[in-house]
Amino acid sequence: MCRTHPSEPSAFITSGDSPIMTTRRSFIQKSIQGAAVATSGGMLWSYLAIQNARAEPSALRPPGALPDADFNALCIKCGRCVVACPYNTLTLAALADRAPLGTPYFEPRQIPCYLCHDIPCKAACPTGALSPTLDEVMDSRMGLAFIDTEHCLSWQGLRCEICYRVCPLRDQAIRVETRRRELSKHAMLLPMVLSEGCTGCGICENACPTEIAAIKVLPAELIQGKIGDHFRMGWTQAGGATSDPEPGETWKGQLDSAKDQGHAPGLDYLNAPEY
Amino acid sequence: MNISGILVVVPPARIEGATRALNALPGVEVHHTEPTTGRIVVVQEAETVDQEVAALSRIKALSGVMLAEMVYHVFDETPPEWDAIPADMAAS
Amino acid sequence: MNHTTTTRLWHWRYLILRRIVQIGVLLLFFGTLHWGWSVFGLPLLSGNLSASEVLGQLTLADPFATLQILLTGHVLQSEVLLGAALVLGVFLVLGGRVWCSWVCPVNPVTDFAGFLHRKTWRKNLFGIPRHLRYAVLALALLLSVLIGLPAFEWVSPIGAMHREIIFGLGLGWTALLGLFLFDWLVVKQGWCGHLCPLGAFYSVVARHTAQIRVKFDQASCNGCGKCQAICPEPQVLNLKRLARDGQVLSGECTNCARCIPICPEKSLAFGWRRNPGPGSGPAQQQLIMKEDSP
Amino acid sequence: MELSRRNFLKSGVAAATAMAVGIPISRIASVAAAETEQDWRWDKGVCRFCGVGCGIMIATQDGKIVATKGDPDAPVNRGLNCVKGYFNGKILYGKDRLTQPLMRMTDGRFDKKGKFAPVTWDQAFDEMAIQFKKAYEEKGPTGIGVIGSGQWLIQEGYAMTKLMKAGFRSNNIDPNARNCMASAVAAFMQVFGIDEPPGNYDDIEYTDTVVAWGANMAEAHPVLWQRVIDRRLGHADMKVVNITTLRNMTSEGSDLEIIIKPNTDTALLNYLAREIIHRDEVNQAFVDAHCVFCAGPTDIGYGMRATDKFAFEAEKDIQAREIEVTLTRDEAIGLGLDPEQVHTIKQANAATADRHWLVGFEDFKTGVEPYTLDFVAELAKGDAEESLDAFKAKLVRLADLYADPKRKMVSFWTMGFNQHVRGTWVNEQIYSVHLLLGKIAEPGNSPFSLTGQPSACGTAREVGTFSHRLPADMVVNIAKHRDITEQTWKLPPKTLNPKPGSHITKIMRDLEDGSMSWVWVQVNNPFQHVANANHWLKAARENDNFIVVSDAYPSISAKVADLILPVAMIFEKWGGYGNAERRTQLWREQVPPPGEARSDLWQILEFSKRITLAEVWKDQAIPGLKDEGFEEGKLPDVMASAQEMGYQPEMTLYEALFETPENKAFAWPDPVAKGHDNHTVKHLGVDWFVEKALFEEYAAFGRGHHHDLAPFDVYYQDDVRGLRWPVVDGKETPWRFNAKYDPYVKNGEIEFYGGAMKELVTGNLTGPTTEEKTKFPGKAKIFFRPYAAPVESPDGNYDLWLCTGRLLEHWHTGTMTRRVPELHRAMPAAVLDMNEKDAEERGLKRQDTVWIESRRGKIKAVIETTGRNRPPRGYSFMAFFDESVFVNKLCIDATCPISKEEDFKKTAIKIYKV
Repeated sequence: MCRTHPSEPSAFITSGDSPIMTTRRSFIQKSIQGAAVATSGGMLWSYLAIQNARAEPSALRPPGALPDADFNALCIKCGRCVVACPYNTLTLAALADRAPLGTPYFEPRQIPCYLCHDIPCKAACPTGALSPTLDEVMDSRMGLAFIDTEHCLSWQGLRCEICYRVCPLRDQAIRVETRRRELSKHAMLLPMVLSEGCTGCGICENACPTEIAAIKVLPAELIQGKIGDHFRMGWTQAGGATSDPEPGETWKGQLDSAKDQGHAPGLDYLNAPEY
Repeated sequence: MNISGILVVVPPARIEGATRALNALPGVEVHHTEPTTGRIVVVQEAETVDQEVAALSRIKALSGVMLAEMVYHVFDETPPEWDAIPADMAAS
Repeated sequence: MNHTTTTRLWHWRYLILRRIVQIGVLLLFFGTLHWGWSVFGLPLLSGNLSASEVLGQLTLADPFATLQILLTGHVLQSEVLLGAALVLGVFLVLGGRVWCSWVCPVNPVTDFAGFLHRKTWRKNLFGIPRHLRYAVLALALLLSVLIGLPAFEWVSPIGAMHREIIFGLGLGWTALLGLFLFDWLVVKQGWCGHLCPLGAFYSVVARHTAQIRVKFDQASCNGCGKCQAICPEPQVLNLKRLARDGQVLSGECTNCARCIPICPEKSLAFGWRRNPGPGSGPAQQQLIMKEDSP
Repeated sequence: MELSRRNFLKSGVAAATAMAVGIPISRIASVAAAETEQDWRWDKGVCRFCGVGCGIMIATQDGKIVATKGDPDAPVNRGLNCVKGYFNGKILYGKDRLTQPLMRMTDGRFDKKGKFAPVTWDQAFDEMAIQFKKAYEEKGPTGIGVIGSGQWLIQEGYAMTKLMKAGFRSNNIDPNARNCMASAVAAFMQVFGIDEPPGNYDDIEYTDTVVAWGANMAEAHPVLWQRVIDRRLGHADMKVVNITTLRNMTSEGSDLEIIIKPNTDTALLNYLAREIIHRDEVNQAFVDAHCVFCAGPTDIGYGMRATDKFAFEAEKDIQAREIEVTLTRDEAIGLGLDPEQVHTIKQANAATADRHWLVGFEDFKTGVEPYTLDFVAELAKGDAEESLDAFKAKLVRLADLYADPKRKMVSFWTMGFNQHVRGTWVNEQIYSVHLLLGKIAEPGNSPFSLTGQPSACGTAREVGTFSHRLPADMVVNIAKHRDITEQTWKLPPKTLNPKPGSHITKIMRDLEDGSMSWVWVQVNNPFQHVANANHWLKAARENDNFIVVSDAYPSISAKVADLILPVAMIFEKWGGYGNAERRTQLWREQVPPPGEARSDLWQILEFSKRITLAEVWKDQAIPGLKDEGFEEGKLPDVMASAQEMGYQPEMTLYEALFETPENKAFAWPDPVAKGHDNHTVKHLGVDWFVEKALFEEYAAFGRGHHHDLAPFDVYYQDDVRGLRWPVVDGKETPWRFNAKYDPYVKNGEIEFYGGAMKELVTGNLTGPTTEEKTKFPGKAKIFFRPYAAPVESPDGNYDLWLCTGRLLEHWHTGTMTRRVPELHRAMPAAVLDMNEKDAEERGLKRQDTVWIESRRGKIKAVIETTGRNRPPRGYSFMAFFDESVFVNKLCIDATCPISKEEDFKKTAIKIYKV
């Protein structure tokens, strides 16, 4: 370090041979210390980065964004997608925003994605974090809309269904189901989201007239359930029964290990002395 | 004319079917349903007290009904004047 | 010293030029985004220093960020690879850390912190070795492989700062304030001189290739030490090696040219690199690594 | 009131039950909530928007509306609302609400070319009176005009009608309802001799079939549509048919969607009539007992001006069709003419389009004979991508539904029928179909015209705010009607002007040709909604005239005005509406109007104080007046007979017409107010209840004459949620013309007792053959009307149809709903819905901004190919709510020559990229 005062010419560095590693012992000591610093520093660093990457799983990405892990790795945070968006939908996340620092995201209640047919944000992405193979914008899956039926006007019986009418993929992403209201001679027209068609553009969330939107868009994995692979709905999938998968890996693995060890499952319990 | 308020309780999952079944009964109107608890408020009209009791048993006999209790009751003496209006319209 | 404006300007010529370049680059980005600057209808410079596009045609990319992404195991489009190679090529020739003193937007901030440190504080709270940045660099690359994220890009205050400037203010300035306070009150040149893996990256890659270098005229040097006092990387001005090589060869020199106008004897000046004789290389490298540690 | 009382009782039982077991329901909830909302005052009201007439409850606190809810006891909506209705409370509180009179001024004086500046009410009325007298002195009663509204409150429409017709002796008063359901009105009058539908909304619950003809009910009548869907869900045999020119939201809930070409509805209805006859499904007993057959002239023009003096160059080719038309091949076939020959027809009956005469059943049969399945299917198929066979099958299916004697039928229609160059015809044809089958005037069998506006029936029609009408279905050109009105209004004989005045389109044309130079606009935004506005905007701003606009918000009409008067909105005044099923609903003033805004009624009355009888009841020139007992072109001086009746020349119209001793007998304050204010009374500085007095005065016209209203106070009873007129002996009339439900039926079970036009000469399809008139009291007319091509169709240059209309989120020209941020966000801008392939063909994609150009101008807008409406090839749709797009100015100002209603559905346009 600059231990000298510039006004003292005598302190001018004249030699590069300052002996640091004077002894072997000190060398080992230094190495271990260095390694410790590197490890703890590295762990802290990784923690910060990973934490940041996972901090806001609710952030909506531009159309064509790869799955989170790949997107986070590939996004170079250059903001060119943000510049390319003609509707000012996208923002680069600043600190404490809803998305990892520096990555593009959008909040549909502010400005939704209007699904430009030429996908200019995707075209601007230099790294392929926004998939270059997305050709048709209606195939993008930015998120999935879901309806808070307790606060949706239509679900209370009012004639609203604005989400349905503004949806660019009406009947593919949102449909309306009619049901009798029973309380009077009026039917209810209930909007329902179809996950297969929903792009997550958020035009519905933007248009929802309630004080806080009763239809919201979030990344699909946060809200979408899944029926177990072991069951097929016989009335919806032709030949579903024959396409059942092999028994689960866990079960198979258990069988195998039991054979290996001459040890059948449940023996521990069966042989235990207590009743 | 007897008008009674009846509380009906069904399993929440069956509330829709029960509502439909109740509405299908003559003189019975569902006024309120509470999907989370399965409680249904029903208003029933009957000419005589006997009919009223019989009607309550009919509700109790509906599939899925766990409880049907008369909570409130009024006797409405005013005779219907508006014969011109079909009876089912009056329920509108 | 002559106090006419011209001479004063002449004295600060490199500083002024650097600031013009630094601000100009930012301005090009900012103007393209906010004021729609374009040439023949093509956006002038869109994006930011991580990756950008010139006139809607030529992609440029940060080679260090690109390297990290590659290490996460992801394949990149050739466009961005070419862009990174182009940028790298330019800095390899100009002198790697030219990036730091002539382009990097953090530089004016740390320069200012260094200036304040010189004027007010002068004491470091603790010492850290200058070669720690190579460890940070190694770690950045290693972590990119391990966690599958471009490790430095995810915490970089440099990226945060120019995004903030170009795309609007968020909370990014807090990181910058941290850097500023660290450099001013804790360790002089703490970020750029000791920790920044991007600077370290350029130091390493361009140390043999940089063609523009500070030349040293031993004959006129009176050993006053002013150059070392002003230099943000004073170890590169090791008089013994200067005498031997006749130029600053260390990759850590940022070509900031602060030393040139301050030299009362005009012993320092920019010039083309002259490769030292065989045999001097290893020695020099060793020296750098042993340089000036507490 | 038994019905309502019983329902009320039941709700009470339900509430008590719920309360006993701790369930919150609407009524209980309001009691429970009263803890926190104890300072809220709830009172009943009516939704401000469409003709469905949903009841709402309004909560106020400290002079502000704090909440609204659908009225759970309102039979129309049972607590529900559409999303517009949900925001009723917010329409009052837009940021740019007008709160003081604004006049165009330069240097402190009125100047037509000046800029708007605030003025006092006195300044405003003074200038208005100066300008009125200038126009009136110079041009007489025909030189002034009023454009009113189907959104006028009953009392407002009544007061203005009285001021115009009795005071100013001018018939130039016409509501925007002219462009909403005038065709329905004309047909009601011609077919039944009385206005408004025989049925009501309850028909939905009794019918097996609902056919929507040119009615996008799902969007335009949202809550009513819920009842249609509910019936469909609950009644397995229920069928819903959507007959439309494009796929719309109503198609979603329909079993059968029939996409037709514009104007071919006339052919389709003749096909149905022909099928009914050929299948021998005519209800002969019904027809013999209750119907006669009629025909009228077919050379009636298109309601355009006979001169092209004012036409833009591009308009002239279409304009020429007003004089002479070469029939299309299809028109020739439809008229039973040889299609191989060229038929060039002078439009000789343009001025007498409503003429008609009796014909025989055989004539009728001959008339519909050319409308075979093959002919009509080929002519009417609207979707080029549908196969002819599939379309034919749909038509047969439709005929099956109508002709099935066991099936009950409700036909609903709205603007697809009414805004139509043959709007009256097509309305008459649907009645013909129902009458042939006897499917009318009983529960579940009903041809029903859905009105667009909240008080189209209650104000525009019943009050008679049209240029040819007087209250209670009377008209100005029948001496007996004028006599009755003059007696009721206590006017000297011959005060009323027997010559019908200018309808709304004609008022615009009068402004352009300079024959009218003073116009007062109330409760609507005509300069945005009427067709071909480029002409009228220029006329309003550049001609020497004075335009007053009473408005709550700065609309386009306000912008072109010379004087803007700020108005109180719906819940800021006492008033009433009458909805499409003849249900009158009144409400109290809930909150005070902001700033200096005042009710339209106050404005009418205040202005009437500035005109004296001597200025109006003198000799008046009426160009073209020709009527028995009148000197040609002249109204007589009636001042002398007036003085005999006790009037003085210096009396103001206010004193003579409004502050009558009878009216002053209605004292304010009145117990019915229950603590509610009345700013109209307050600012007039009187002690009589203006709204109640005018309501009762008006009601006197209808009582005993098929249009009875209940006493004013009855509508304010807690257990009343509107009553369907005629209300006779305290009973509503759910179905007209049917002895079971209608006390006015005196002869037999069914009697079409309407009295208008029930005496006609006889002839055949080509014209009358006798001079002798036949009376047919109590009968309805079955008209034969041929297919007529639209006046303008796409050609090589203007190659696309444009239809304009409404959508759910916004009300008409959006002056109110666009002030609600939530609705604005939901639907910020009107887009042009078009077919994707049409867009592709023009090198366009959705969201492209394009120029849309017609012969009458061009506008810029965004196109949408995946919107809520999916037009077939060659067709496009745009909503007219959006002032920044201003689409209606592209539309042709052709009208139905009988009803004078403009046709917004058939304009030829071209589009190209900006």
